[in-house]
Amino acid sequence: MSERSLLSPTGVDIAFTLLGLVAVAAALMVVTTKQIVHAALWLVVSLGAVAGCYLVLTAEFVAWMQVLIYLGAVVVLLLFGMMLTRAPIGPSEELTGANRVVSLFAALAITAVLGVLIVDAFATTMIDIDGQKSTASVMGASLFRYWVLPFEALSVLLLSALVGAIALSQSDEEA
Amino acid sequence: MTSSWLLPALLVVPLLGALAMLLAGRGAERWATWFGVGVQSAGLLLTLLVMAQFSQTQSGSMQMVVEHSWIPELLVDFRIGVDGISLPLVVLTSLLGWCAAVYAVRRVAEPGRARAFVGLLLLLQVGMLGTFMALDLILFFLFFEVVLAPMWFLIAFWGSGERRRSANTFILYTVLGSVVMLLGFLVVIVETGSADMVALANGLGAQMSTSAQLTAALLILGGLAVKTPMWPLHTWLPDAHTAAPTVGSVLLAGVLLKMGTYGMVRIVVPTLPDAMVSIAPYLAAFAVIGILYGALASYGQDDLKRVIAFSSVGHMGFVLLGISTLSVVGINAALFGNIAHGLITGLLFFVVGGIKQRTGSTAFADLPRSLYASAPRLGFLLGFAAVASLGMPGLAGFWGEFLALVGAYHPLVPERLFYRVLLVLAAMGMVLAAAYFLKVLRRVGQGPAPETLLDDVATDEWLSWTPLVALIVILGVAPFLLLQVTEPAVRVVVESVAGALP
Amino acid sequence: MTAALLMVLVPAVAALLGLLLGGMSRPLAAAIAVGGTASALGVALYLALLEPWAEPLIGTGFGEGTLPLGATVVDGLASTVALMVCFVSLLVQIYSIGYMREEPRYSSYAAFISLFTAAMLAVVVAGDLLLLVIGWEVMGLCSYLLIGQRWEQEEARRAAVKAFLVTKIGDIGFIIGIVVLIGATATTLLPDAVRAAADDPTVATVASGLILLGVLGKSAQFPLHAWLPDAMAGPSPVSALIHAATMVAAGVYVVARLYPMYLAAPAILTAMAVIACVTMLGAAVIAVVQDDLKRVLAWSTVSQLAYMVAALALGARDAAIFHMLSHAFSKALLFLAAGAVIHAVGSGALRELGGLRRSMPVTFITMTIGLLALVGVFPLAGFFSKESVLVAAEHAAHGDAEVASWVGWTVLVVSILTIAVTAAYAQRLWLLTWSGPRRDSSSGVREVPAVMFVPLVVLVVPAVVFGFSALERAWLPTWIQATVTEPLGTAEALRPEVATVVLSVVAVIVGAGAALVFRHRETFARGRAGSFVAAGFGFDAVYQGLVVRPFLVVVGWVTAFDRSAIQRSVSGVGVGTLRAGSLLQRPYRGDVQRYVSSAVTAVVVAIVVMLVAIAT
Amino acid sequence: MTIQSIDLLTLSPTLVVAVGALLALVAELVTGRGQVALGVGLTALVVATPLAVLASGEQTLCNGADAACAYVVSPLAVALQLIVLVSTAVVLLMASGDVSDGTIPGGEFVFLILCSASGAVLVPATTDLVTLIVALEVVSLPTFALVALRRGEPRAAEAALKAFIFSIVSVAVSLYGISLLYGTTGVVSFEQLAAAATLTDPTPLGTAGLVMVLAVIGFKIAAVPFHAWAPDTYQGATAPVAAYLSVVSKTAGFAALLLVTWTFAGWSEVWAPVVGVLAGLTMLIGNAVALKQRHAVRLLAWSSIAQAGYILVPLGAVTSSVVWGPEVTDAVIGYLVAYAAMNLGAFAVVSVVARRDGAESLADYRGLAWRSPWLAVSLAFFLASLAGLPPGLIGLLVKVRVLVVPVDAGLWWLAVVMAVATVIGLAYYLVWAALLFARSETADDEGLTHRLAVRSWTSTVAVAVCVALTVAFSLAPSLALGLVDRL
Amino acid sequence: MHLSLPLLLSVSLFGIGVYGLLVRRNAILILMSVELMLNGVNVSLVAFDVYWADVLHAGQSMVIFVITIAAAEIGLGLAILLLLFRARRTIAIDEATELHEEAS
Repeated sequence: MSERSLLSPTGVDIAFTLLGLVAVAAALMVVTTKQIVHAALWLVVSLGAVAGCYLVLTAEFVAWMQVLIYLGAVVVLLLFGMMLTRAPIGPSEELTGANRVVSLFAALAITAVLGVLIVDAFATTMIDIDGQKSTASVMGASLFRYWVLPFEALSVLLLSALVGAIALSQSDEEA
Repeated sequence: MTSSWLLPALLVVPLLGALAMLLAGRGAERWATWFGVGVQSAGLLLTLLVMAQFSQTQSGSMQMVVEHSWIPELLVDFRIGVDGISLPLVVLTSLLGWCAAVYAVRRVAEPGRARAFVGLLLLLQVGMLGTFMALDLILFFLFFEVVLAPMWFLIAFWGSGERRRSANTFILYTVLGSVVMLLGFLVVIVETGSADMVALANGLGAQMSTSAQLTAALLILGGLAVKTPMWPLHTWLPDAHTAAPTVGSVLLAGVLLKMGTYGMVRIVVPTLPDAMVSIAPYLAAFAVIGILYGALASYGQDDLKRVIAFSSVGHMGFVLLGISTLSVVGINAALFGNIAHGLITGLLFFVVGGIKQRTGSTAFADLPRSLYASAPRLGFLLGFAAVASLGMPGLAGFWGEFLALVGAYHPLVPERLFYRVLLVLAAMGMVLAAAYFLKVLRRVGQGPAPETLLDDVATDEWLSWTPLVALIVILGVAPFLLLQVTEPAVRVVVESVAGALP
Repeated sequence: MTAALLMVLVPAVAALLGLLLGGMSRPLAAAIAVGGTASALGVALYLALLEPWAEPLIGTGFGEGTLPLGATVVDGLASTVALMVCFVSLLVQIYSIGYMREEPRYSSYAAFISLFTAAMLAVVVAGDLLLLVIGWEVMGLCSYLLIGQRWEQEEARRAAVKAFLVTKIGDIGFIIGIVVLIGATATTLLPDAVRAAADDPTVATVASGLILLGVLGKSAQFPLHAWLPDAMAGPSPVSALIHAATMVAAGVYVVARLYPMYLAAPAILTAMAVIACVTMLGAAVIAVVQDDLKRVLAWSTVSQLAYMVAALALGARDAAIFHMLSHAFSKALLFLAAGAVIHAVGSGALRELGGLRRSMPVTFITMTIGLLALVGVFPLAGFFSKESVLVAAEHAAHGDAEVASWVGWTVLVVSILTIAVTAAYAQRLWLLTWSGPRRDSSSGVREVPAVMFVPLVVLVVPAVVFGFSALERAWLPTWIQATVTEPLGTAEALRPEVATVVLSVVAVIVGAGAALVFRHRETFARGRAGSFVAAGFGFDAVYQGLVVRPFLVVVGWVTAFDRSAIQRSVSGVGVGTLRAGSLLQRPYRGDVQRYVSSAVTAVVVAIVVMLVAIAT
Repeated sequence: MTIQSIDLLTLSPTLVVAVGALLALVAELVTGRGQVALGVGLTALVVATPLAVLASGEQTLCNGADAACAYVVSPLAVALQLIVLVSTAVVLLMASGDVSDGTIPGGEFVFLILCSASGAVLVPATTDLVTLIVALEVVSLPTFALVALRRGEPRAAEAALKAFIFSIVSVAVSLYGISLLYGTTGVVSFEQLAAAATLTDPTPLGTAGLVMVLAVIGFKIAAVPFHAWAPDTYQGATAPVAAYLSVVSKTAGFAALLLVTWTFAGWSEVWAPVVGVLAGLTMLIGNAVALKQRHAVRLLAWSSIAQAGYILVPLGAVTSSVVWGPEVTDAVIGYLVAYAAMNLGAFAVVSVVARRDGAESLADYRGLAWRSPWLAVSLAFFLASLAGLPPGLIGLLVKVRVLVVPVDAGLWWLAVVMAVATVIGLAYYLVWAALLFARSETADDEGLTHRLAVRSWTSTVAVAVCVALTVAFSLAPSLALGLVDRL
Repeated sequence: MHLSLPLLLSVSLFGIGVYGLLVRRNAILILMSVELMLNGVNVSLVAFDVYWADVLHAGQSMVIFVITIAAAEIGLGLAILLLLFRARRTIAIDEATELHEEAS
């Protein structure tokens, strides 16, 4: 792959950049919208765009996992959460807290620092996309050849989260 | 063959006694104090055996050494032994412990907690004896710390006046000192790779670089100076003494202060000779300031116990001066001064405790006058102890101070003229000491004829105090009895310093 | 255990027994005290029989390895003075039995006197510098205890403390002197130390100068003399023994004992001479205007001691010792007689005395002889001893002594003047006490009991006879001249010379005459009590201002500094930590978002700092 | 395609604990009594302990020739696993009282604790960053549920929420750090990362990644910037859960720190200063704020923050002269073992007194010595050990062992800060000890004594075990200081 | 394709998540912000995995694990939030401050 500066993008670059911009815009809306339900919906858009990015990056299995679990389970859970905690439908003012300036400064600082580091480290490096296919079978093979231990550990994690959630939701009356 | 079970026995007996007191049920309240006397008497007996077996000719070398490894990771071996320097202090501790136990038989402040009181005294005894016997740096530090908790409890729960605040100042100040000392020890251990005091003393310590020696010496001296106490690190002493119960003050002044100076002679002088040679003049200067400051401050005090506390600052100033001369005469004087101060101030605090018990207070404002008439024997003992404490030749107090002056005339360090100026200033301290003690005798002992008579010295008080009075006179008239024991050991210490002299 | 040490220990043991058992009954206490002193006198006599002047008895001490203590030396000088000390102590103990009949705490009084005797004997026979220091300081302690015997009275308490502290100031010089001596000559044995010091002039000057400080304190010479007149608050027998015969003379004895060192330091000798002259004349003049019987005698003692110091300054050690012995007997006699008068009349103020000649005949006769001996009338002891001093002054004036001739001339002139003034106050004392109209207060006065006037009579004998013993064939010169530190030369007798005799007789006549002339002046009896002179030329005010007040100011500073500065710094640290604790505690108000924001910021800061650190 | 060869014996400690959790849950469902679940849990832990010791030096889940195994049990790891297992057992003993009187549902409690414990056992044996993060997550997730599982205490939810949010933020930051490290080196396994770190100098990105990885570790051991949650969470939770958080979850954090610092020993000039500064801040802030505490559990929380500072000191003192090795790890493990015994003991007594007398603030402990002398004496003994004052000998010895490392490295400021911190620390332990023995003014001594009867025997056993451990360590300190060489 | 493109995306997602975390008062929105941060991490991991063409697919496996962890956390997080809501009728973070330091 010839070294090409950032400015002469190929088709892949253009697609990725578009999807990326969509994801970032949606994310911005998530953290700034006045309406709590809109935030959830913007989250769906953002995660979808990220899934698209994975596809561009040939991480096919991960993309589907993202769509299935994040969009399917996590966001739905969040919506349920909003319903159960009787979140107001219309715009409600007091969603953003008081120390806005400090938080902005902290967020910008961490983004700026990491951004500078990344650009400085990988400004000219390219990814060789064609020739790589991380399909479900490839990922399945590597998962069960190299990553069995974390996989098993996760099963314990999920089970404990399950039991914990159930125990907590039992109201105080019954034993 | 010096039997080597004696020294561990000397530590284990009070330890078991303390545990017994901890585990004893409420029924033990009645015989707790008698049990204390029994354990301390056993300790005294063992000490006499140790003295019998101790060969005076080789008092320079460690005897009855017991040694087996305890914590290899910290280079800590349970190594204890006795030589000319530590034997007198061990004997002093056993004796004062016994006198304290006898005195406490019927005079425990809180009747309900006799078991705890005796248990703490015995734990204190273990800590004190252990400190004087330890031959391993960290072991010395551990025993040095074992003493703190019991003394804190004694002051906080059996004391008087603002006992809680004084107890806290005491323990926090001393712990800070001992932690600083620990840093010094660690520097030595890290530099030389060994924690064995005997090996460090004859040569291993001297191999350290001068800068490392200086840091270690300053840290260790800083920690020990808090305990001595050296001016200006002395502020905890008056509060601790005023608040402590009688027995607490006796052991605090009689033995705890000696750990500081003993540490200097046993650890700092032989192990860090180069540093000691450069620090000695400053130590001497602080010592003499302490002498004058202690005397002047005690003249201005309004409480009998505070007067004695500041007098201790003065006396320990002389001991420090003796050490700072780094000469055989000087260090001998320091060790003699240690023992003498222990006996005399111990007796003084006992007598003041007796006065407090009879009159209810030690503040000059409300102490009745003319004790000579209201309780003649107690008055005589107060007079005797005061005279001994102001350094009257013929009594033990004088030799520590006089020989320190002789030592200061010929210090081993080059700054000879500076030491002679200090010698004159220190001698002036003697007249100031006379001034404040005579003021005490005039205020407490003399005065218009008293209306009411106080009950005079009781039998258990006589029993507890006579050994001290006898020893003060014996050591006063025949100082060579003690000096012959310490001389060879001091000579060994001084030889290891002499190598570092320019 | 040499005989000398035995002589020291016997009274010491008697003191201990007296304290332990004396409380039971007065007779027992008296028996122990008198018995102890008597046996000490016996041992002293035994020592004298061994002719110590021919060959001195050296006793080695204990603890030879580290600190040798208890070495003793008995030579001619020591045994003579020891005899004098035991003799006078015995008489005082006997006298005190009567004198202290009504006083409380007799047993401790008698015990302390025995302890004092032991201490004095320790100084006399001290063969090593340490025993010397022990004796020297214990004497000071006994003087403090005995002056404070009647501590119910305020002035007794103040006098006792003043005595101890003033002498202690001198003793500091003494101790430093001993330290220098031991340090320089690396031995604690007195004879060797003195011989070594004599060879090195700087050490000799420094050591003798410092030791002189202690001597000035104990022998109440200017400027450390202020304590002796106040010491009269103590019982009279105490004044007789300690403040007339023994302790105050110990200073002179010590200088005599270390004499070769002093001879090697002419500067110190000159200083001694000057101090002696000032004290001699000053004290005599003050004595004339005193209004109390014992205070006159006290100032007289200060003046007479100056004679001895002057003799020492002029290189005449034998004359000084001779005068010390004769003065001991006569002044002891005078104090005991004064004690008898006070015991009988009830007060020592000269205003209340007068016309007691008929009611107290024995005291009258003995006191008159004492006064005559004090003034130095022929044939009494005072005459010969004072003459020997004047002769020494005359020789020094002709320039054949170690000091400059002008020193000799000044001493001679001042001595003559003092003889005149002494005669004046002796005459005044005699007139006011014995002659003149009988006061009403002294109506019922009767003679003191036998136990008190017998010692007076006994003391008259040496006051009269002792003078002749110094002449040609007599024993005294050979005795006191033989000391360990000096080779035994030919002991030339202490003969008076015609010129000095004439001068002194004229001075006596002039002084006594002046007193007779002014006897009817009303101030004669009362004396200018409150006046500047009577108060010792205002020296007390100076002492108070220069020493006591600054000391109290410094004490105030130190106590304030200790209570405030250091105390606050310690508790300050404690309070500071607590305040830091509450400061650090404030941010934790429970809002988890604020916690997280500080955590994230901390991470960012850490990253930036480490990036910079890695870059450099 | 070869499946990784699994040697069950080496994996057994983690498996036994996990299975034990399940069995406990089932047992409670079947018998309906919480105590049975506790029994099952305890047996699982007791069985796992010898297995852990047996597995020392083994490794499993290796794949293929280059034998890069996923689960490696070094002696260091075994020591940490032992601490986790024994401490969890003691926590279960402590909790029996709360379970029997209904404040905590028995079955779920034991299940969650054992799940977390199995994660904690797994952490020291991991060999790559991925498994490490997952294991840490397995340890901390159940604890939020445990904190919230406190009937009758509305503030428990708030406590759990605070811990939860702190955890997910720090995990997110650490994950990002891991991604950066993966990005710069292309590998995640510790061996390969270590090789990369020794070869190359620290790159800017690598530095940032490493610092961010320390975030989750900071949260687990409650070191300074990530400590704010601890006091509130401990106060909100029940005493046994707080004990579990302060000991087992902190041990897991230190296991992760040891692994990360071993891996990046080559880049020690990056993490050593950060850890050193954090140690200093943690000690000073922990001790200073603890001075002001009036609530018993909050004081213990701040005290455990301060103690974490002491344990960080040896790692903070790693320099060119003092390299990552036994001298540093023995100090950390030694202090951790002693800290576990002392801290659990203190929490055990506090849990008994809290449940029996409803004692919340320190004032309620006034005169405890008169009501129950044995509890008071053992609490005083634990406080003395935490302060490093004899008779609490082991507390002092481990502090000495920790102090040796900065002195050897010549890091004077760290040694002095620790010395000062110990003295400040002594102050508040003393205040509490004084209260225990003070004469209680309030006349209602009798009121409290009758409730004494309710005490359950298992919590006494918990206190007794802790006392026995601390005394054993005091008498034979090389049990703690030399634990790793023994395994 | 340039590696820095996905990395920039991941950094911005991460930054926005941090901002949302620190500024939003509603707990659920905070959870959402954390999801964004985790997605930022996932993008970065995938990018590096593809860049290094890692045989072990460490990056992508890790992403799968992260997604699972996120799911578990959201589940438990909501359970805690509901518990809090039941107790205090509000899930605003800055009102959940009952546990705090009393200035004594």
